[in-house]
Amino acid sequence: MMSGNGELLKVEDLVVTFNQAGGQRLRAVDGVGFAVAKGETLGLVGESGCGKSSLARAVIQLPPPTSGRVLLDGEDLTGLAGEALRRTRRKIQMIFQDPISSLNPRRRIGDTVAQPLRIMRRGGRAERDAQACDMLAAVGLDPGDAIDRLPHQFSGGQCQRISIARALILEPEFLICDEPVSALDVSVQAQILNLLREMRARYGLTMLFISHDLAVVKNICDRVAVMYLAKLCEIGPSEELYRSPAHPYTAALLSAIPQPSPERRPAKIALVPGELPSPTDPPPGCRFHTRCPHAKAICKQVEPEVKEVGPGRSVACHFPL
Amino acid sequence: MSRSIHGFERRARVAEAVASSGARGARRRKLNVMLWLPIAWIAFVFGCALSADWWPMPEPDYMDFLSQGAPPGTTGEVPIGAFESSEGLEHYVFWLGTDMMGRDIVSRLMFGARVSLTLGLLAPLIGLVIGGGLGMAAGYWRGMLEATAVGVTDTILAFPGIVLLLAIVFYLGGSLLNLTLALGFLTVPAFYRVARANTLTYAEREFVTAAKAMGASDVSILAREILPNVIMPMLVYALLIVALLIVVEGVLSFLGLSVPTAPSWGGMIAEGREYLDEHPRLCFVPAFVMFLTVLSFNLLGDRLRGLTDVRESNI
Amino acid sequence: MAKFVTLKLLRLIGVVFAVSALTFVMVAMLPADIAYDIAGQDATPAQIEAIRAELGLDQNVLVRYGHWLMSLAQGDMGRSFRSDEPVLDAIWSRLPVTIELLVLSQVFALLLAIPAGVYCAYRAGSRFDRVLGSTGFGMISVPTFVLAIVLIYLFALRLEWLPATGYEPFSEGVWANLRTFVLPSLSIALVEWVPLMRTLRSDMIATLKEDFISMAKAKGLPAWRILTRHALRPSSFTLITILGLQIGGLIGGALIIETIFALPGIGRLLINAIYARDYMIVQGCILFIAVGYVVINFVVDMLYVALDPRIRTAGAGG
Amino acid sequence: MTARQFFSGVLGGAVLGTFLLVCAGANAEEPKRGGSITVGLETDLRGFDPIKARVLGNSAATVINVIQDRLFDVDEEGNLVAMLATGAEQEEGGTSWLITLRTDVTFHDGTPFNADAVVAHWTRILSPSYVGGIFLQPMEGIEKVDEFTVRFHLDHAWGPFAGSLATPIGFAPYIPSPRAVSDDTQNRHPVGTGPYMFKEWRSGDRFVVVANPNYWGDDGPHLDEITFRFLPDQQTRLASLQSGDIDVMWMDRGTTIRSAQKDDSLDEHDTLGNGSLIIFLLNGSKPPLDDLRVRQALSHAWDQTLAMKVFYRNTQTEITHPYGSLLDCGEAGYRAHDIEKAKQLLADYGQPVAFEMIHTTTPRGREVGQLMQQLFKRVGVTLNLKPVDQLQLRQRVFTNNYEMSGWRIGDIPDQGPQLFGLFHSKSGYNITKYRAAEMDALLEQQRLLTDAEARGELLCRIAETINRDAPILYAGGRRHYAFTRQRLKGLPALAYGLIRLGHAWVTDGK
Repeated sequence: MMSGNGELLKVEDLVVTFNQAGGQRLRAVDGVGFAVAKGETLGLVGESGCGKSSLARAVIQLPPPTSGRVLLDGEDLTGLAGEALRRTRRKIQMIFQDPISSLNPRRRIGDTVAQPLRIMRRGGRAERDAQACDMLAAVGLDPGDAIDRLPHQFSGGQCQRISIARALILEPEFLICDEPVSALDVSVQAQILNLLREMRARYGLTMLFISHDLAVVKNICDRVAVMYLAKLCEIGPSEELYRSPAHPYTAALLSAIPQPSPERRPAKIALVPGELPSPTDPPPGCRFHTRCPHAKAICKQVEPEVKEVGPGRSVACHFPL
Repeated sequence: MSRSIHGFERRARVAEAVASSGARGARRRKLNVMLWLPIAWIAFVFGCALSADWWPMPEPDYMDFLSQGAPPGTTGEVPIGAFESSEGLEHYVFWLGTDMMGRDIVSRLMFGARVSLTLGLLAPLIGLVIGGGLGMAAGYWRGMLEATAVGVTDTILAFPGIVLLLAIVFYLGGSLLNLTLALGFLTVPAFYRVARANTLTYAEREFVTAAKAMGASDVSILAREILPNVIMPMLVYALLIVALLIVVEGVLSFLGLSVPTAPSWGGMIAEGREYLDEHPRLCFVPAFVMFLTVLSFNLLGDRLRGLTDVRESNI
Repeated sequence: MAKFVTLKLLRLIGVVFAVSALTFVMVAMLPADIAYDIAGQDATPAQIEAIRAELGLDQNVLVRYGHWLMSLAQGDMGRSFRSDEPVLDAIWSRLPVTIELLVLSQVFALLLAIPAGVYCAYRAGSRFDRVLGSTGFGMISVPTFVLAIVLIYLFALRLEWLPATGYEPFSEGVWANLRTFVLPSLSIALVEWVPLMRTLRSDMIATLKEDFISMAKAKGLPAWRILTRHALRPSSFTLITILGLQIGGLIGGALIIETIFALPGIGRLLINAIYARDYMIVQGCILFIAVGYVVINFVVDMLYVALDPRIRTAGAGG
Repeated sequence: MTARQFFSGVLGGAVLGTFLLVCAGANAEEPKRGGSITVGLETDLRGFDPIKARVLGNSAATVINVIQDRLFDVDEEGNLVAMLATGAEQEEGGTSWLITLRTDVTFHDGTPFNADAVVAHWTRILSPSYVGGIFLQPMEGIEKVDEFTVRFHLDHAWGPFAGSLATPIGFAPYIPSPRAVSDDTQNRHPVGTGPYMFKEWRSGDRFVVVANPNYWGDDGPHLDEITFRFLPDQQTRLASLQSGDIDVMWMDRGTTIRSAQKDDSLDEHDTLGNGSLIIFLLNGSKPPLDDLRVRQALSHAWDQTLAMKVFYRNTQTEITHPYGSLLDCGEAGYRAHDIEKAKQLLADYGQPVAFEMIHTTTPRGREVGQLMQQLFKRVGVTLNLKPVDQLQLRQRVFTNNYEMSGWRIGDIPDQGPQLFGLFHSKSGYNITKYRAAEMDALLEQQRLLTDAEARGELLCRIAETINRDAPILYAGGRRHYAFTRQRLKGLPALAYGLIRLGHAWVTDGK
């Protein structure tokens, strides 16, 4: 695992559980740890339902994780409450998947964007409006036109720009993007990704970028982490991971991406057909063994440890590729 | 009492089922008339209730013993205005006649509007504030609070409201305040459910998570994020409850349990019922006024719901 | 699923329990007690005290509630303080009246709602549909007790076709029995049919857009046959749930109709018992009403679950 | 005059066995046998065991009257008529009475009627557990003399004694089967010696009796079956009568009486009774009503003539005393409606007068309250109305927690005991809290006086004292009304408001 100076966010042994009807407990995130360096963008990839979003929300303490630590600039967020938590919240912001759902349908766009300022009690109304206008302009909207309108008068892409404006108005250090483009058309996706890249450069952002799609993550992320059934399988620098995945699951995900040049295509991995196991009752041993084409006897009994296989590169597999 | 106390919850669920129906497309042409007519009638009733004191007419409880059960248009000699202050008797036309005790029906209808409107408007307000607040809290925080609230509202709903009303009227006396409080209490479960259901849908929305991520407090989220979205359906629902409560007041008067000191429409219907055979108008005039008022509130609620629905669906 | 049902049932039992406790306390708090009823107008304070002691009314409310629960557990609902009639007998003798009123009113409502709903759906947007829609809206705004008075005025006083009030049991003949129920049931039905009609209409409109209806049309089946055979059944699910809800709400609500039409049903038994502070009868009636309400709601909930299994996994909501 | 006959009858006639048997009055038609009728009653019944049911209302009296017999009956003129007794003899200056009984009577359940049955019943009646005992205070006990003779013991010679054995509107005179009483079934399955036998009681709905084939009397039963139906609303009862669903009903609302009178298919029966359907209690222990001038002013402000018109549409008569047809006391110093006098008295009092009246939540109660409020307003008195339910009203009256309230004076054969209860300062039933030595003396005297004329005079003086001191206001007397369908015959006068169906028959019978 990567460690050292300049790391902004460090997540240690994070566990998130939910109570379900009937008294069952669902472990949505099960002992995940990683770190994100200042200025770096970490991609978090996995099938839907693997616990990515739960992980992201645990990082911003919504709700706080069941156990484990989340360190931001060395400060443990999980121990914070009340005013202290509120203060540190300013430093982490989040963008959501559904651009419509993430805007209050009954609030003017101007107020929506200025909302974080109001919550942090920064400046007067006029001042906040001015800042909101600047921010709207920064994300490529016409502030004069947008400020007094309601969300339903905007397209999905525009809504996502508004969300980004709202998230960045407090000048956070860390931005979590939870599937920010998956609800958008492909053409719009590129625009938003470009905007995010631009914003990262302008504000010097550190980002956690969540997606179920490795292709989207590739271009924007410095490093990528892959999750399967509440656990991390593999983490490593983007280039390296895409070139030679160490975990069979990563390989399987990669093989599903259509590639422009056939010679760069990694070894084709065919998943064992079968249902995705239920997170409430995960399989023993390696969680992936039910679908892994390389599964051996040991995989069914012993859970693989996270091993460092290269600089900044770790994998949890008995038989890495 | 068929569509009364227990009607709240039922109506809520029935309304939900019916809301999707409605020949709205066909009716939209009539929208304006059907919106303004009820508003006009409600405004008229309001005006009557507010100005009842200032009209040149006998007090609602003044009995002209020479004109008992007089037909509409009869002229009588009555003191105009408060009895003590007036010097003598004046000629006065009983435009809608008098009841069997010689009291002017117009005057009684106008003063009766006060009871109906006060009860009809204030009681839902209580339900709206308490039930709405509770429902929002339960829908937002869930957990034990919600479980408890569901238990309590289920109990209230399974409890025949008439028993509570009787208990209150017997125990505290049937004053306007007591009745308003009691009926307000009975509307709490209905508002609770509407508020909770609406809150549930919004509490899961990402703008709420976003607000949390910005460090907004729970109270501020409830007030600034959820309330603006929940309040419109609640207000529309409240209009339906207003209509219902005007009926409930009528039922209570009918059972002799409403406000004793003031004339009320229900009371007039009940009194008139005894003379149904001879003087049907004694019963049917107040009944018609009550019907128009209930219809107006229903229409208004229905139209407003139509309007808010349109707004939602465009998003 | 079994666990879900059990939990739900347990909660409902809790509700019934809470309602009965609440009633006991509330009725005990009412000013004056049954001793004043029993003793009549010519009693002395000493006699009233004696009656109170004899009936155990001088005991603490909680003690009395405890006694009531104990005997209830043994299947004994007590006896009326007033007439010495066993509470269960009193309720059993009134129950058929209330049930007949509820059933007949819903039958009338359905008789109105189904043809109207089907036809309005078939000719959606037509003049007939619009007129019926407005009429329905008007009728739902008529208070039931006013409607009852109007019906009495028209059919009993003016036309003299039907009795204004009273009740004839089945033993007096089916027609005699039905005659006494026509006006009371209509008073309820003429209001209750509206939501039924509207629901059926909107469901039918949706069903009529389905492919199998087009198929049937293509086969050249006559319209009435398509409507009744093919479209009605799939459209009637919501109708049934709404029907259940209406009956559930009416159980405690038939009271005013029973009062106006002098029907010896549960509602009137209850209100007379409250006026007389006949606690045992009040407790018994409320228990029945609460159980009836809860059971019908349970059935409706189960119907929903049967339709939509997702509800099963939804949290504490109800 | 009738009162005199009544009293002289009791006193003079040592043996009453030869009294005329009044049946269907002067009806020339011969009664027919068979058929059935339906009777509309106002309220459901409570039961027929005097200890358990405690109070016999008008409805229950109508029913018990055909099932159980009394020792004596009273006819329209107030004469005692022998029923289960054959004679009554006064002993020891009126402090005991010897009653001889019929020997040929059995109860419906086969139990023989004899002295044991009478003693068993009256012992229960005179025990403290019977509520109605308050008006029977001078009675000490009863003993069996032989198989068909009993002796009542009294504290002192007591005028109303014989009437107490005969009154048809209380539980005491109706003799139940001792077996049914000891089996504890009497309450819900009454057994008597009357012309009709219990068949079925469906609570809240109906009560059915059938002819007693072994009835001891000559006249009746003529009908096969009588169904009593409980129809609480008077108007709907009238509608049922007009439509032929019921054959007879009792009524007291002016409106219904007037509409029934307009219906040619109905026969009217009305009888003047005594007492007062509505009186108003003015609580003498609560200011400002403790002041004589205020009470007098209120009685002048009150307008009985108007009340007659508004409440009863003149179907009732104004009264100046509670004796109705029993006694003629003339005006008895009654304070008629006079606004000027009322204002004068209030001016004397010199303070603003405001107080509260409790009334029932029924239409009648509200009407009464509102009229009273209006009339008082016209003399400058503020009356606050407080509607309460029937029981609460009783509770507040009995616990002296009221200022003014509606009440009633029952129609009974002798008003003496009732007035004693209401106005004697030491009476447990003194709900008016009226206390006057003069009244106490008059009331005690009348109790001991058995001479009819002297007693009548004394009762009139009591009425005058009531009118002078105004502890109560009258809202009319008590005329009883019943309407029947024309097929129903054989109904005697409605003495004490009771519809007596023991001898009734229908024209479409055999």
